[in-house]
Amino acid sequence: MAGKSFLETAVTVNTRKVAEQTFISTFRSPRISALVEAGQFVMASFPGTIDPLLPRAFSVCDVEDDTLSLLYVAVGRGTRKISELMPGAELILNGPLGNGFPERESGRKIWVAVGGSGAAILPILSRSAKRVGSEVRFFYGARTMSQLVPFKEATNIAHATDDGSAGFHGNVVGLLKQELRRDTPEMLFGCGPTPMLVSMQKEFGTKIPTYLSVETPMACGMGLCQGCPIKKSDSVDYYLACKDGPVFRSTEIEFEVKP
Amino acid sequence: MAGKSFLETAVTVNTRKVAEQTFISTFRSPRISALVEAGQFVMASFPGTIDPLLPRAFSVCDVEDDTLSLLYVAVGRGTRKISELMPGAELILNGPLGNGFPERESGRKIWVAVGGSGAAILPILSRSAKRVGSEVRFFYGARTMSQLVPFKEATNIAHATDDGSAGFHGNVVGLLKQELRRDTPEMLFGCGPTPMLVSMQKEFGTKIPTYLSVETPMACGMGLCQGCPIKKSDSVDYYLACKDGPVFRSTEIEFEVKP
Amino acid sequence: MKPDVKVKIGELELKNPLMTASGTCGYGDELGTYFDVSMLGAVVSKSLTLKPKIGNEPPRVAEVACGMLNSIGLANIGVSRFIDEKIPRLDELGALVVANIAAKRVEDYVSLAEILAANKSVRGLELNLSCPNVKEGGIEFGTDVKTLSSIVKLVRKVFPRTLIVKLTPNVTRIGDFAKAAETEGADGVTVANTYVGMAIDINSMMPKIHTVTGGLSGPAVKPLTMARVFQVSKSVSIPIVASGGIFTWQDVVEYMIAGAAAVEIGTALFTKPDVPSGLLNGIEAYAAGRKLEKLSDLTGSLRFERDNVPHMDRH
Amino acid sequence: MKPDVKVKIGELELKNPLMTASGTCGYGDELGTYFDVSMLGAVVSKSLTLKPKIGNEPPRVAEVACGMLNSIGLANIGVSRFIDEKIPRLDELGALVVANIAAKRVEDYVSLAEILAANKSVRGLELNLSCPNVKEGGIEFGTDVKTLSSIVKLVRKVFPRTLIVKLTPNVTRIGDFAKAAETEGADGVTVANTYVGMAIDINSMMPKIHTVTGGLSGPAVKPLTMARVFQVSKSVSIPIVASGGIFTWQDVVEYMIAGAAAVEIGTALFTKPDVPSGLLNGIEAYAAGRKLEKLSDLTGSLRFERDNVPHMDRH
Ligand SMILES: Cc1cc2nc3c(=O)[nH]c(=O)nc-3n(C[C@H](O)[C@H](O)[C@H](O)COP(=O)(O)OP(=O)(O)OC[C@H]3O[C@@H](n4cnc5c(N)ncnc54)[C@H](O)[C@@H]3O)c2cc1C
Ligand SMILES: Cc1cc2nc3c(=O)[nH]c(=O)nc-3n(C[C@H](O)[C@H](O)[C@H](O)COP(=O)(O)OP(=O)(O)OC[C@H]3O[C@@H](n4cnc5c(N)ncnc54)[C@H](O)[C@@H]3O)c2cc1C
Ligand SMILES: Cc1cc2nc3c(=O)[nH]c(=O)nc-3n(C[C@H](O)[C@H](O)[C@H](O)COP(=O)(O)O)c2cc1C
Ligand SMILES: Cc1cc2nc3c(=O)[nH]c(=O)nc-3n(C[C@H](O)[C@H](O)[C@H](O)COP(=O)(O)O)c2cc1C
Ligand code: FES
Ligand code: FES
Repeated sequence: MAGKSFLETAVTVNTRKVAEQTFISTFRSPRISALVEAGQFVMASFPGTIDPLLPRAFSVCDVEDDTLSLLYVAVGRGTRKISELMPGAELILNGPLGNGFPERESGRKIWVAVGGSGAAILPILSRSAKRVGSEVRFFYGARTMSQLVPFKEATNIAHATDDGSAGFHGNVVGLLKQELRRDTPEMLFGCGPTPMLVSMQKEFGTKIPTYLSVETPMACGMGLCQGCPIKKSDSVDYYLACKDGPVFRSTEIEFEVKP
Repeated sequence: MAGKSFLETAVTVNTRKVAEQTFISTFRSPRISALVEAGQFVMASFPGTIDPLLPRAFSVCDVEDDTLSLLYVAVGRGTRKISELMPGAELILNGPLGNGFPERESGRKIWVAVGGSGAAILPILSRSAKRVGSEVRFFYGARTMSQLVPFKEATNIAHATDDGSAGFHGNVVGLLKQELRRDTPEMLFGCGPTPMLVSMQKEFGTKIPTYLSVETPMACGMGLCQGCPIKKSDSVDYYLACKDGPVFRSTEIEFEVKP
Repeated sequence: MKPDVKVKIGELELKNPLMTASGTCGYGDELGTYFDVSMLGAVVSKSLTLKPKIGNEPPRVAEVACGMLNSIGLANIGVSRFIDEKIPRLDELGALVVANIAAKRVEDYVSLAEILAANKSVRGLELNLSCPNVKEGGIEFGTDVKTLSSIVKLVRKVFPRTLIVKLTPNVTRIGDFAKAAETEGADGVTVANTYVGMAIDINSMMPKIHTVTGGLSGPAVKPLTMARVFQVSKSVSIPIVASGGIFTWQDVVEYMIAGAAAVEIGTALFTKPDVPSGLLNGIEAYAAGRKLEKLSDLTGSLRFERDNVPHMDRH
Repeated sequence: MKPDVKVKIGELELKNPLMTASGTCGYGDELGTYFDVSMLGAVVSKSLTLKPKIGNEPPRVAEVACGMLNSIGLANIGVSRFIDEKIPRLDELGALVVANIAAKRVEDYVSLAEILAANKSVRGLELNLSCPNVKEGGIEFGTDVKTLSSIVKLVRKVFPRTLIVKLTPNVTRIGDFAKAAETEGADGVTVANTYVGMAIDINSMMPKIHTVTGGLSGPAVKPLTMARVFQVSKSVSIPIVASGGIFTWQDVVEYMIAGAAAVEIGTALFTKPDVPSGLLNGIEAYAAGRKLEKLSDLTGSLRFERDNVPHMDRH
């Protein structure tokens, strides 16, 4: 169950380009920072304009004191605009929203696969794992090396690139399959593009307790609009990705793959 | 007849706050700067957004080398947004548009009344008067002193404020009336809020050759939309403020005053 | 002095003209996280159906210029669970509840109205007629004056409290529909539901909404709904609830001047769920600045000349 | 390889699908300042009437969210001056001319069509039916199927070249109107004119447009017109010209996928009068990227399932 959320006028601290088209922006946002957990997200909107109109969903990438950061790929009107915010500029954040990854206990062995902008969850997961003392390994995939964000604080990251320019030559699921021949985690987390999640569900879903952070179009992010259905696996019904997710146990959901 | 116009991506050089809510922004805009005459205007729009959607009309305030400046009162979405442009930011300018004030010849005695954002034409008129050697006096009205822009280059400015905080106590038409008891110009120019123009037309229109720069809502500024009618005085027909104006001989037009 | 901001629709008195729009505030309780929903004139529920409905396949929402398209397909928990689970919660929060209902058969509208009439916490009913009529081959109930009349007449018989008919804007002359609702005894009309719209992803060449077309809402529709509120205000004398693109307090004032007695806030909640409290401050300050004793004096106060409006008679 | 971007409407071949929209480009010649108008598929004139018209009192235009309202009142120089002064100028510029006509009486549409038929430079005619019909008490011609049919039938008799009927979107089922135009021999339909809208200045409490309501155009209407283009494409087989909120080349592609053969650019010209040349580059690159031989293969290429569309039969 999601807890308390706030609507907060966050103030831009800085923005860094961290990879091709990819940015990390930090915002002063004391109330949300104080509560957010790994896998939860915020809805970000711009004060004083209606272009773009709807808020955008972003997983919280990291938290430090009263600031939080977002990692995003500047692909559309919203993300490009965030990347241009000057220090001091305001952004409206609604959060923390949704349910994060399951509680991690000391000593638990967790593997985390991320791809593309899904890498956003890497720093916050790494930080919380250190705190609770669980043992985490990251598997991080991208199309090519220039799209990989170099995370300095986090350790234990294995890379995969489609073109073989860094790390494993192939996608992150291929890399995971290779590693699983040697070892098995207690839990597997996934965050990235839907095809990657579909493939993780198919390959590992029934074998390892797997938790996936799903992405759907979202208009509100907080259960108001019913715009973000995700099929339940056990009945003809939907979850709401924003309220019941975005993290689901892989066995709970079905991806409706378009032909 | 309006001459050649250009659509030019101008680059912000700087923005200065010059009075209460009032700004002067300078843009590098070589093609328009090279051609613009006093009383002509540009239509300004923002690249990459549809908020606001339509271009905004601004009289050119001054020209120097390949730059031009605009003076504006930041009242709405468009003007506020211009006031926030950082040096280097782009603004799309369409111009020069419309017909400026009549040619000034050496030695001609011209009085110019401006009010509010109509003060925009003061620097460019002052500069061109110096060039052709005509003798110009300015009468500059505002509600209160803090709204008066201090123009350093231009000389010969008499002020009027509604509250008497600077110069003549009363409006600019009152000041003109007082001065007209002592002297008479060959031509009278007016640029400012419509009520001021209406009053100038009534008081001086038939006595002195008077030219008024009118303001109407404009969607295009270049004769495409027929959105900017201004009543002809001698027939049941309209001029277009953007193409046939914005400067009209006062006897040519009728103001349709709302009850 | 603070102006009186109360509004009456039928027998129902709202403490102010601000309501939430159906389908944009869940069942009203979710908003409690962001502000005290008892400050609202009313909370309007998601459209309720007799049985729970799972709704349409995704994608259900898409952004467009100054607006959004949706095709939720009436996903809702059904009228029983609403009464059992949500009403007690809304009572607890101090919200004034208006239930919005939808159906594919005339009989179902009546059954829903009966069920909700029995619950005293339901202070008003709003009929959503923008639903495909199964008997008439899928034409919306709200696009046929006769069907609208017959539903309103039947529901009116079984629901004794405030009855509001929500009109679809996708018709040639909305005034005729408002008039029909008034004639059959509705206490008010909501103007208007969403507009049929569509958007395509040019990369996949597929519609951005699973059902191909969806309903357009947001600031883009405000001028359209403004004209309809004005037109309806010339057709009926029952109160009008305006719904379409309200984001700022100025929008509320504009709708009231055009003829609205109250307003519903929809899409704006998605960006700023606490927007209603800010709007109330804004309209109170505006009314105070104008020295209005009653905010309701704004309703229909447009200064215009009848002769200027083309074919005014048709409105 | 560059794709073939030619488009045919009736006998008329356009070099590409980009046209200007009536009333947003003066008489076409003004645009010559900004780009070579001979690059356009066609230039569509301001609506011409038999006698010159001075148009409505100001204010005639107002900005709204992602759009504008206008009520120009058909201000134009009249058909004679158009032929005498503008046609020669447009010929000189190498523009392909489509004349748009409007009238308040059926007979006047016919007279206008006859006059323009006599001038070979007028390659096509577009009928603007969004005008008040004086005989029918001011109801728009375009909101009554029978009136539309009779005008198209009469004009068809006297105008032998390409005849396009511009539909008003302010009707419940636009497909019926398109079908009627096709039946009476129109070569194409333009979808759609502006939407009835309204805005109020809350300080003066007066409408922002002198005629109270005005026509909404711009990006705000794009999703609405997109749905209508799609609906009309399911009703007729003559070419559809899309008009509504086209600002980018993506918008052109989107309309073509929805079912349009050609498009008209309107409000966008006010901000960027040279926008058509940029759009042409964009759509050519898109078509090349998709390895399309003919751009026209895009028309109606939407990937959708009929069953997903609610009451598809009604379209
Ligand atoms: C729970 C959740 C967490 C997310 N976390 C991140 C993150 O940490 N970093 C990041 O870069 N992106 C993240 N996304 C995706 C992000 O919301 C979209 O990439 C972003 O909305 C694109 O915005 P835009 O304005 O740049 O693109 P635009 O193309 O302008 O967006 C237009 C519309 O499409 C929708 N949309 C477009 N792409 C997506 C997408 N992939 N998923 C959902 N909606 C989309 C948007 O909601 C918007 O309404 C997340 C999405 C969800 C649902
Ligand atoms: C020929 C001409 C020259 C002008 N020169 C200047 C100048 O040098 N400095 C300056 O500050 N202003 C000038 N104006 C007025 C200027 O165009 C408006 O003040 C400006 O558009 C307000 O823009 P906004 O976005 O801040 O206000 P908004 O209120 O957001 O504007 C909304 C809409 O209203 C219209 N509008 C609002 N106020 C006016 C107005 N007073 N006149 C015309 N349209 C209006 C705009 O065109 C816009 O479409 C001029 C107007 C014209 C016609
Ligand atoms: C996501 C969404 C769901 C909606 N669901 C309903 C509904 O169930 N019943 C209804 O009568 N209206 C529904 N509407 C329409 C709204 O109540 C409102 O009338 C419309 O969105 C216009 O207002 P707005 O522009 O403020 O959103 C819905 C609108 C949206 C955006
Ligand atoms: C200022 C203005 C004037 C217009 N005048 C006419 C007209 O005279 N005849 C006509 O058929 N359509 C007229 N239209 C409608 C446009 O041709 C076009 O169909 C409509 O604006 C939608 O396209 P857009 O959103 O690209 O502007 C006018 C539109 C505007 C904005
Ligand atoms: S995004 Fe609105 S309910 Fe999930
Ligand atoms: S502003 Fe468009 S014609 Fe003058």
